Amino acid sequence: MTAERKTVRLTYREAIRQAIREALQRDPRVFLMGEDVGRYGGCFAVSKGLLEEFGPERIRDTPLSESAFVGAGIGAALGGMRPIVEIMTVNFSLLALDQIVNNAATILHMSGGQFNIPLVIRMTTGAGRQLAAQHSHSLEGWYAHIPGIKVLTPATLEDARGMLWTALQDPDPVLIFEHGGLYNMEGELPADAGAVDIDRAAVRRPGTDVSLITYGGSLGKALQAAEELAALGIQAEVVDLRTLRPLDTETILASVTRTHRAVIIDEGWRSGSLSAEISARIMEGAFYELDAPVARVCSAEVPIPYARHLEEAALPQVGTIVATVREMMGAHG
Amino acid sequence: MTAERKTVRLTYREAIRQAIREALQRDPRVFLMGEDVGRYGGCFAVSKGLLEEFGPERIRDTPLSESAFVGAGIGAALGGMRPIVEIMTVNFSLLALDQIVNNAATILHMSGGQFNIPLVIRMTTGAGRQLAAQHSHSLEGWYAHIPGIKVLTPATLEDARGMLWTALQDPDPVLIFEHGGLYNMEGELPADAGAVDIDRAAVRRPGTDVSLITYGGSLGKALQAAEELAALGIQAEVVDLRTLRPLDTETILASVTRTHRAVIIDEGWRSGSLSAEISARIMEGAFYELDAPVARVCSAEVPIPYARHLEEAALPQVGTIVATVREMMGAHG
Amino acid sequence: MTLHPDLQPPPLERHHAVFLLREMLRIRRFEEKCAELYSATKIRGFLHLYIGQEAVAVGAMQALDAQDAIVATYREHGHALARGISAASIMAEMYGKQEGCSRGRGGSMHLFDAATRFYGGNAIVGGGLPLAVGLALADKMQGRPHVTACFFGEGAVAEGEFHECMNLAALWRLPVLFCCENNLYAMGTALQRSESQTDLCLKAASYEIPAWPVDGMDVVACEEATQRAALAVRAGGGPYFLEFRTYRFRAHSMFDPQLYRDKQEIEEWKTRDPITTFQARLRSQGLLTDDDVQRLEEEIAAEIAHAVEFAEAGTWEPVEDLTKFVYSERKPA
Amino acid sequence: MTLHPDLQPPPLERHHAVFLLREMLRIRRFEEKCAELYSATKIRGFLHLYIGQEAVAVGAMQALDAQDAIVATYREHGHALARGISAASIMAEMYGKQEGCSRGRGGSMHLFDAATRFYGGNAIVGGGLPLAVGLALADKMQGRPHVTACFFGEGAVAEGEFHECMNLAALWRLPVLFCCENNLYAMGTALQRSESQTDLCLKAASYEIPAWPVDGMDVVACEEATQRAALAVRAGGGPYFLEFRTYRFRAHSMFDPQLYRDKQEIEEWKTRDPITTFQARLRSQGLLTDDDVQRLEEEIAAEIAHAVEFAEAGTWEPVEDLTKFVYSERKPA
Ligand SMILES: Cc1ncc(C[n+]2csc(CCOP(=O)(O)OP(=O)(O)O)c2C)c(N)n1
Ligand SMILES: Cc1ncc(C[n+]2csc(CCOP(=O)(O)OP(=O)(O)O)c2C)c(N)n1
Ligand SMILES: [Mg+2]
Ligand SMILES: [Mg+2]
Repeated sequence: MTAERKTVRLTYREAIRQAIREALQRDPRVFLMGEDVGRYGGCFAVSKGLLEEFGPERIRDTPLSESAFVGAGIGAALGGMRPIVEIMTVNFSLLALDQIVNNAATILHMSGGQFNIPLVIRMTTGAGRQLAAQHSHSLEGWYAHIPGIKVLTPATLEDARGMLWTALQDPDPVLIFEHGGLYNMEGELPADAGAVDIDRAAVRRPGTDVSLITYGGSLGKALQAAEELAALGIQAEVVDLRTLRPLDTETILASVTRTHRAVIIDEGWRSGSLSAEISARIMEGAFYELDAPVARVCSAEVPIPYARHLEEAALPQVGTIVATVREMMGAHG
Repeated sequence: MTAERKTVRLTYREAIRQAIREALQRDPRVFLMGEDVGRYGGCFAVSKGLLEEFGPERIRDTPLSESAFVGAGIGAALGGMRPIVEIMTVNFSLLALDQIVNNAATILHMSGGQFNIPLVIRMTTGAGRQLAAQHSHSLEGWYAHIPGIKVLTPATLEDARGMLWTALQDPDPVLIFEHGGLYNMEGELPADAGAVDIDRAAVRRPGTDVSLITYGGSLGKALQAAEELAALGIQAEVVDLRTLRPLDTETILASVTRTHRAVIIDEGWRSGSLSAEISARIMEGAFYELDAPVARVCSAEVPIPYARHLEEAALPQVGTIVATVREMMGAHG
Repeated sequence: MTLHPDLQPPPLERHHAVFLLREMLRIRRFEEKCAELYSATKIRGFLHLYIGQEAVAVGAMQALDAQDAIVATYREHGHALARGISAASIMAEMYGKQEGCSRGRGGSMHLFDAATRFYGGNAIVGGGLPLAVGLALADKMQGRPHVTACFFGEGAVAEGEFHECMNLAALWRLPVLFCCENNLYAMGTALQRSESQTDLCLKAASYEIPAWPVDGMDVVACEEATQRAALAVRAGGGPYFLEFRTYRFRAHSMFDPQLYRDKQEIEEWKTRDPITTFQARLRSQGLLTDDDVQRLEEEIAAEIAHAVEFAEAGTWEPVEDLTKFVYSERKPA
Repeated sequence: MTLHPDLQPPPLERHHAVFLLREMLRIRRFEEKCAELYSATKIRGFLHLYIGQEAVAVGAMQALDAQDAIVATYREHGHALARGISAASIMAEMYGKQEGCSRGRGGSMHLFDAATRFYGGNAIVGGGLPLAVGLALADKMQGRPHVTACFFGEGAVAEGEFHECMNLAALWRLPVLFCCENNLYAMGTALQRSESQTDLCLKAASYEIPAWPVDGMDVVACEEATQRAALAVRAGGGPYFLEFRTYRFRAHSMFDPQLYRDKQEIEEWKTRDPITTFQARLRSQGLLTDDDVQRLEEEIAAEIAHAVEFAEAGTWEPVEDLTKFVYSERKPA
């Protein structure tokens, strides 16, 4: 509450745009490339205005050819540039997956350390906007399986603003997943907000009874659930993973050691989602601390349907989180 | 030991070939398509001789274009055929992933049940042959994350022979992962061996002290570890998952309920591998049965290196399994 | 820009001409209603209007038999209507009702209909092409004389999948009719910013696929060209490529401020509106009267009003059925 | 089949001619040794020999400067040697020793060398092309006059990635030299079974990329063609496509029984052996004597003997360093 630090009001979208703009100003090797990042202003209006400011050399509209332009980003990084490649959404990233998995993630290793790849890839992820089965994937957990890349999931304005900076300083490929439901999120941020660490998960709300572990688009739901639980006398701690690879196991285990219970909230389909890995790590690192088995609130195992009521039923919701916690507390509290 | 049922001696490779041959004989809608399945005889010689027997219409060599021919398999299935599409190895399947995830897995659902896709996709998976980072992936766990497809991992001759039959009878897309290290495995099989169920995991060796849960190329290692453990007085039960999606949770939990301890062996990279899902399910379904936290033996989180000693160190080995079980028994037995 | 300029097209027959006009008008009015309903939040998700391009779907569809197959994109209302899927079931689909042609699971981008062999509604650019190749393969292998018509935008030509599919279809001489709707923009990316060679017919030539440009604003030209192309395909000549030169009058989707093109360009193209120009032509040839037009408009208004009523009256699929259609319920014979 | 048949090539200069011969011989003898060592199980994994194609790498490499970049495939021993990576460090790599050019992590398919800008050794067909596009983009954006030469087999032309890359390079006029080594087979698939149009230069034309076929069995033709193409690229003309018509004399890899081609075909091509024909030509022009040849052979034998010794004497990277080079150790300035 000190009046010292000036703040500005802005959206998640604007926070990312500012981060990109400053990166372009700071480092001549940085450029942005992807489908419709320029003349269209970005599919989600993230890069609006940047073409006018930085010109078509540095704000590069690409043809629809995900494999080529993501791979070109890898090559450009090898060639001394600092590319920010935007894949419009995670759904289309499947077309570029070979380049990410077989090149970006392996070349440092296969070359015996000779060639690192300072590349940032941004993409939108998640469901919730009635875009149906082919446009609603949450595959960041998949990417978190791949050694050689880092996976970030900014859930706050501060992280939207700061993670890109940090990612651009990283010598290795970093993937940033922006949840489509967050772009309009608005809030205050210090005017001089800058880089943030990407090594640690964050406790977004302290609590004593149960740890709600989540990331990205589900953080808001977890925080809201924690509010509702507080009204019921249950103090939930909310952990925002922030970085899915490498995972900050320490913060997770510390929280569970405090609360002795955990619910993981993950928009991925339950089976094989990142939530499974978190559960397994708690099993391995805090088994004797647990008062109840770790529970998961994930998406139903169904291609995400268009109809609103079905989509809502398919995704993690505040109500499901609250119910899961209550059952956990009731059954073995 | 009844002399009734005649057996034949054959390899895993031959078992698959016989299964394909019989499918082609049985059903005129069946055909095999993929890179070098015909004139070359199959990259791993699985389809050797089939071109001569069935002709180029039904044994179709495709150009190098994974997305097109896998998608064409989906289309052909929609059009009333029963295609067996071979993707030479899982490593190249990344190029076809969009077709698998966004079409094969979704069309039944997106069409409200109008169009099912009776398609079988086979591919080789796994490491262990010094093929280095781009040719050693174990991504079957990834595929097991996707609702709408089924994922099979035959680890025995019987399953190599029988799973294809069952898969071809399935109305929906089925992926079969053949571990490259198994093709030369030899053994006896009833001459009239046929379809096998794909709904249940199998206990390959009964035991009382610990459950070794595994699949595919790691089954042999788990069985060997069980042998070595038996010599040490530890009776390990070995569960072969067989089908990674949908998982047979019941058999897993029943085993753990008997043994109260579990080690999961999975050639995937540890973080986010299928082993995490198994661990999470045990957490959720048998937490109060556990005498010790579930442990995992997986691949090290590194692109698989070429050099033999490094590759061996990167992959699950019998010694690591034994050591993990011993530590588990010692620490909290 | 007719197919063979030296051949005189037959004089227009009044009945057929009015039918063509009616079909185009149905699409136009239907979509104008959709736009309204989108603003009223009755329709959600992405909505891509076909307005301006009606001549293509209507003209092309005349060349297809009941048993032919169709694959389209997310911009497929026009194709679905012209193919004979009822306006009511399409509208219900966009409402997300279970009376919709995809039971509300697909929405605007995923219209499906088994009765008319309408295989979607694909929202991944280029993603439908392999399906078309496979459908044609199935027809060919089963000796059926059908054609598969595959509609896609010029943006798809940059995707690798387009090339893989052109090659496979040509190599195997499959009965695919590639219908490229070149409306000059892929979202905000003009063709000359996405292709080094903007004459798309030359791409087809490099696969030895016969190709013709067609005036996509002239429904008769579209019909004629498609008739001839379909004839060639049915005669076993392998695939055919048609480039329909057209224009979309509206935004890419409902979220597009159209920063990337001049108002004036749009106005110029509007002078070539396929509906008004065709009306004028028919009037000048004495084939159409004011009364005709009024009658058409009234009939169409009634059809659309009925469609909206039907959709409004439609029911929500029970939430308990959420995971239906992930796998087939029946095992096939 | 020279580039401009009307231009007289300059007479061969003895010193240079002998150099070209020596380079080809080095590759031939080196690989003959590799085959031996493979049988002796000193080398493992996949091993793809370049024997028969030596003129291409040797000829083309003469046109490249020290600062130019190179991207190659798994069949890259020839390119690596011709580029100046020492036989010793390549051999040590194939032994899996840490003295290898990729520290033993890459093996035969993944030779890397920062000093000569040699970016691998890519084992995914087509996977190297986007890297080349990106490297060229980096050079262009940084105003450096370098060329990126990208070698790949004709099999890659069917992959969508090839097309995406041709288009991107042409659209952005990037300094990429596409060097397609058409040896008529992709594993067992003959070109006419993988391409509907087998004249590969026509593919380039459909992107407005200048293209020339080159006699890939004639080292001088290869050198000349590449010189001219590189000149055009360096002059800012954008990419260039060269189709080197060549043949591999050996199996695809060490596991290939070559069922797909006639012995006679191989014998016919062997009469055009790039080394013996060039030797004969030099002799007939009085540029080469028996003594020269003997001296060359001796020098090369010594070089290879030294390489083998070096590899034998090499050391294994400590297993503790297994996970090194997954991420960079340093954070950059
Ligand atoms: C693979 C893929 N990349 C990106 C997108 C996002 N996107 C949707 S439509 C579109 C433009 C497609 O243009 P075009 O093919 O010309 O069809 P039009 O919209 O003009 O009908 C883009 C980029 C997508 N759906 N799929
Ligand atoms: C995407 C992909 N699919 C399949 C393979 C397996 N494969 C390795 S080499 C090869 C043939 C490639 O032929 P070509 O490009 O002509 O090169 P050549 O081997 O003749 O040098 C195949 C199919 C692969 N490595 N990558
Ligand atoms: Mg378009
Ligand atoms: Mg070849």
